[in-house]
Amino acid sequence: MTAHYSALLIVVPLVVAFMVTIAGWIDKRWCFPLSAAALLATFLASVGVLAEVQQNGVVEYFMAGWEPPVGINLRVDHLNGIVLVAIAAVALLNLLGTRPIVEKTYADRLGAFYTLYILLVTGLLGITATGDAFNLYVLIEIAALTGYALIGMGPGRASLSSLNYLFMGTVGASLYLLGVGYLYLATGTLNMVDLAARLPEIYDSRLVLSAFILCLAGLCLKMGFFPLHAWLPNAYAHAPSPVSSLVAPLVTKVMIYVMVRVMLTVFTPVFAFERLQLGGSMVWLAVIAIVAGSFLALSTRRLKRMLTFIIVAEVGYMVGGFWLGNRAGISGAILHIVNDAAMTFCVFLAAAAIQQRNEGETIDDLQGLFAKMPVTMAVFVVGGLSIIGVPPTCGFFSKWYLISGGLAAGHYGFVAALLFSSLINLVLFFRIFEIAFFEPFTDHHGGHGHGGEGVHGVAIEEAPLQMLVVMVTAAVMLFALGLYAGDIVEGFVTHVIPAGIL
Amino acid sequence: MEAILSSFLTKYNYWVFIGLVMIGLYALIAKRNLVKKIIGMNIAQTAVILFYVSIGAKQGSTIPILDSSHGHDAHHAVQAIDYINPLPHVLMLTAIVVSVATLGVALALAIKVYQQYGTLEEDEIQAQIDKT
Amino acid sequence: MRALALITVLMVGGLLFYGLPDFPDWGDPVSPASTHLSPFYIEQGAADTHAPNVVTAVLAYYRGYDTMFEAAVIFSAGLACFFLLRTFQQKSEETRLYRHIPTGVTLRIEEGGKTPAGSEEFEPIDSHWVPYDMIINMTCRLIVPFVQLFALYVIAHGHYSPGGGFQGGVLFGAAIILFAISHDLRSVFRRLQEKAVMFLSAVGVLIYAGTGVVCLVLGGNFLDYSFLAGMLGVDAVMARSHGILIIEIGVGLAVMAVMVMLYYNLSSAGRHDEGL
Amino acid sequence: MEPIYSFKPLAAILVSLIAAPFIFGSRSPNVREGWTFLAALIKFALVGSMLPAVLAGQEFSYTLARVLPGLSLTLRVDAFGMLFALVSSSLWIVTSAYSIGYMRGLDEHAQNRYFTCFAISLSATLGVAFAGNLLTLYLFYEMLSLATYPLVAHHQDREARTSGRKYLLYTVGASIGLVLPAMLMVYHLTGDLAFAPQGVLAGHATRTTVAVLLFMFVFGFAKAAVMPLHSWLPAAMVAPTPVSALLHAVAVVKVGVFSIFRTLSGIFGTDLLADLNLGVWVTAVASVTILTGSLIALSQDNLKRRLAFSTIAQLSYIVLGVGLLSAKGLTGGMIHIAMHAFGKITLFFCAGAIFVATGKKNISEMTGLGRRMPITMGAFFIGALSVIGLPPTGGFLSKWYLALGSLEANQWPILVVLLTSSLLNAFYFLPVVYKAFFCTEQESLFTGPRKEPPRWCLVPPVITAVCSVVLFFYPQPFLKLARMAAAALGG
Repeated sequence: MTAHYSALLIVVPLVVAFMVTIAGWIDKRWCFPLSAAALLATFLASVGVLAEVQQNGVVEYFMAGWEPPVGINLRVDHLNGIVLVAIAAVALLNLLGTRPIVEKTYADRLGAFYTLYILLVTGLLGITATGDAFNLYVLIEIAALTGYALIGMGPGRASLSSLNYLFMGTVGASLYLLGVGYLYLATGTLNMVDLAARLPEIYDSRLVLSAFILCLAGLCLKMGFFPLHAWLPNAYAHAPSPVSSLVAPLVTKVMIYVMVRVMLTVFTPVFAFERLQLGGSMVWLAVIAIVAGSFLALSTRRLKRMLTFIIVAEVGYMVGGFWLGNRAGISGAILHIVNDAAMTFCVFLAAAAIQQRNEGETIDDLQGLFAKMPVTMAVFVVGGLSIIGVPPTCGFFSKWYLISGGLAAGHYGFVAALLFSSLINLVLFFRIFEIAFFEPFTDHHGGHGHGGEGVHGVAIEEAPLQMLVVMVTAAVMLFALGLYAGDIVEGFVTHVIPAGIL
Repeated sequence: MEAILSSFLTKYNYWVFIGLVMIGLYALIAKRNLVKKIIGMNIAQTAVILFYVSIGAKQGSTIPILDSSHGHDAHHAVQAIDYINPLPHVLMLTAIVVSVATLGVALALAIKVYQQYGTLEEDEIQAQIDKT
Repeated sequence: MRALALITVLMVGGLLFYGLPDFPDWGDPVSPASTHLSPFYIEQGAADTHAPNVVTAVLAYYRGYDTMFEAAVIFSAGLACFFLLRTFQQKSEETRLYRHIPTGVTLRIEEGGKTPAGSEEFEPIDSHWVPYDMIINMTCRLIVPFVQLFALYVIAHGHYSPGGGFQGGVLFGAAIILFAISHDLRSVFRRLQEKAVMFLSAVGVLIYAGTGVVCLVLGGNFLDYSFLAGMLGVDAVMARSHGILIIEIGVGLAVMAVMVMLYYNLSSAGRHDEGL
Repeated sequence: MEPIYSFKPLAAILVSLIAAPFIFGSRSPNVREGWTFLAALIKFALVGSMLPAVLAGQEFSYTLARVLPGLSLTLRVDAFGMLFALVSSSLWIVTSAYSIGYMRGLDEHAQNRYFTCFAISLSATLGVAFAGNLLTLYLFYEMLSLATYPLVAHHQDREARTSGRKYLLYTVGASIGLVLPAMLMVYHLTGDLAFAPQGVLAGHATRTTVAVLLFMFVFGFAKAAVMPLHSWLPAAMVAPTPVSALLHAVAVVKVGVFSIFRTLSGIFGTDLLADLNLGVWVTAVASVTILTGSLIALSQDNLKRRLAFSTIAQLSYIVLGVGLLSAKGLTGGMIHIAMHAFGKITLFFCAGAIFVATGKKNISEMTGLGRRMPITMGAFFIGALSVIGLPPTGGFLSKWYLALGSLEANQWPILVVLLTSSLLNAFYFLPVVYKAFFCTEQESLFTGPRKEPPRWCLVPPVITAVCSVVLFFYPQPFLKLARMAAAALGG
């Protein structure tokens, strides 16, 4: 069975998704255990694949037994190996953690919710594992469609935001599809490796250049790269909490992975970095994205909205890091895909727990939350510190690589933008901590009212235990990812970067 | 001029597809009515389908369903040149399904928006949002 | 907004036109697309699968993985519509409307009024005016079985002629929708419940994915139908042919069910009353 | 000599970190303080147990995790780190005792949080002391900033919030904005961040680059309160006095100067700085801070604020020590960490004790206080002597060495700065003592019998005051450690 791990990690959730639908009509109690079992199996399979990749290098799986370019293949190397594990882990944890909210909110359509949830995860896993450019498109659409549905079920403006997301997402996917079509027109193949082999002869063709730009534009739209981010904050901020803690960490990150994959595997660095010399301008765009994202985050007082703008900035980190085109920058971008997934998950899950407890959604509603929900807030603090980039949380180490990449490339604008955004994040998060910690504040010295035991002054109203356990796990992961950053980079990321890149 | 003209004559399918993409995109962005936007989106998607199907065309070939029907008498070899490229058709079957699915979800969301705001005009929806 | 739209459109159009000079001519038989991969499919397809329709062979076999997700996409769309729109709340009982079936007269009963006796002759309706036209009604009743039959033919004959699960499924679904349009949703519900539709859609895709899993269990790669040979008692090529048929049936089921589900939810905005 | 690979440094750091959740979860004050004392004593014992080996020239090291290729989180105990660790861990015990008196005396709120953050801060301080490379140092440095933030903002009123913000903005802002890029630049240039006796930067960078990096580090470690990044320190005085005492006289600010010291000696190397003639710039910056700080201190009426500005000035002595680049100067700078710590903590303890006993914060309200609280004011006097640098207190030794260092480096202006500053110190401290003791009955604002503060508040300053005197006669092991460290740096 080990040979089939890479297929299983997609097939198992897919098959179970349909079973969950059926279970939803027979007995709703089966939906959650089935889903959890499927995602657990997926997670184990992804770890298995990663272990195999680590041992034997690239793992290939030929669907229907046909080798590419005739058939579709799954191709897992070190790059998507770690992304797969990250997706599976976040999806599983989120499923476990948000169960109390989901069962309360979607009691009447539990089967549909979990089916869509698993299909979304399947789509993301499939995007990551596939070696076929067109198959990628189909899976992008799976992930997107289920995402629109899940986001559209949120309160307030969710349906409108989701519809706008649908428009933008469809345009992005269509642009990507056009790009693939141009490539197919030019080469006659759809397999990534085969494309890479057939492209160099026709690098000078206008077809290849337009295909490149179409793919890049489509992916930038899908990942919410400034200024194509307009759909992102609304969609993620208005999404129901259990969904936003799934899509916010994963969807944009997977799209960035796709960009890295397409640039490294299909077009190869020779074309992307050397022939086009696009790097400089892309990095400057990323600088603008980072700065703009940070300012936008400062300008809002809604918690989830602020977090989504941070994602806009973080997308800038990764795109910029990748387009620096040197070893440190690309390592940083790839490392940040994983790290950002973990830390975004952490803060969004904490935000979900907070919003579930108190109805408000602006940061001013968080008064006194440290006393009310100490564990949740502790997790939120860890996530925040990681986003700020305080060692030894993982956010620091990817930032480290990104900045050294910027220094190595002599791109001081990018370095400055990263530092600037760290400082803004510091302000953003401590603004929240301050409110949650100190308000309602009293103008007294000595605090005679509290009788010395402030901690027990307010009744603790924590999130459900299940959520807490998951949140704490996520927070611990942030430290683990940080402390093992060196091993992750040496063990996986360095194998991804072609030898030609210094 | 002549070059453009000959380009048009030899590649008019592609010209049409680009035109359709542009029309669809324009509607998607400029129109303020959600259903019109959805229609624009669909036009753009259909244009992509036209593009792919055009790739598959081969002059002097027929549809890719083999003549020697029941396949058993394989003694007369199949000539690839006789049949058009099946792959784009396969891909477009997928793309058609995707566009139908997207359309379905888009309509469902539009209905939800209509239930919520009582209108499908973006300006009016925006006015309602600003009011609250 | 218009200016932005124009700029975007021109940029995209310009980009698309930029590549145009390097396009091969339309219908060029020696373009890369026609020479690299497609000859293999055309020359090998029938020999590998016993399906002279190369599109079917590629769709359901060589690129069957894509097609499986295609089915999953359509399934998600149906489910998404259900998820987004379906409302389970009971309608308020203030005013009720009934139609006298033999005459088509509509009864309006205010709050507290009594339900008409002899419910065989009355049926509950949802809006004041319900189109009810005997000619359309009967015509559609007559057409529907033929459409369904044709749909089955399209599914089954996908190996030999244009057709297959998607096309057949859509036709079958269209037949049901036609019935729903000519009558009303309630009459369809009596014949095909929402629950059944959901089951069918899930089962359809499950047949597809399950076939793949069976191949996997039997020692092959996912969706490699040739490993079904032992189970079906035929040779590898024939097994592929059968495999394609099985998954076409699955796809047909799923597409049919999803089409109906989309109609159910979109036409009644999720309330599952009479619909349009 | 190969360092001894030992778990002890990590254990010493972890002790208080492990104790933190227990302290936070304690249901009664006694249990909480029991944990605090236990952690403090174990910590001190662990540090102390490494002392003999370090005095014998050994080093301890421990590698936690390899976080980046070629770069790990490494702990390393050498003479200088030992010196700092010894000072902070020993003073934590005293401060813990004092905290109990102060916090209970004022019936403060959220004491669990207070003691927890205190414990975490101490972990971070030791982490900085034992850091084997710049990355590790940076890690603990940030940890310290974050752990002390709730302490600074302890009172949760508007003033505390503003100060807390200022504190964070200065310390974390500067470290992210200046230290982080500088550190990355060093890594980029050399591929190494380990503290080496003669630095790692030599031969890797031009003079301009070195100069820019130097200033990024000196100002980036804003905890050292080198002007103009000093104003967080007086603001942070809104914190409860034990916090000001331990953190803003010992741990936090000393971490700042320690970091500068370490970076300048371990990353740049004294030779490099001497060759490029950059030491003089450091001394210049330090001198300006010394003189300005002292002058501002003169004008402050709030006792704690006066102490804060005095601290700002005194910290720059240490920076000055490294800027002199001579063995004597380095030694002087290092032992000043210890001497100033004992002196200044005594002063803060006394200020707190006065506040607890009388509620007075301003110097103008303290006339005649010596009669009411002779022991407290006596301790204050000794502390003041030490900070001024007069015998028979430890402060004299460090100033002596600094003066010798400036002579050794042929920097006469520095000597002048030192003397002027001492004079200014005397001007702002001695009148306080004088007015407290020697005033007429009419002038005295306090009548009634002697009334010392509670015992928990009284004993700690007496102990530290006695220590200050003892250190003059018997400055070991600090002097020995400082000499060893200076010799290792080969200045």
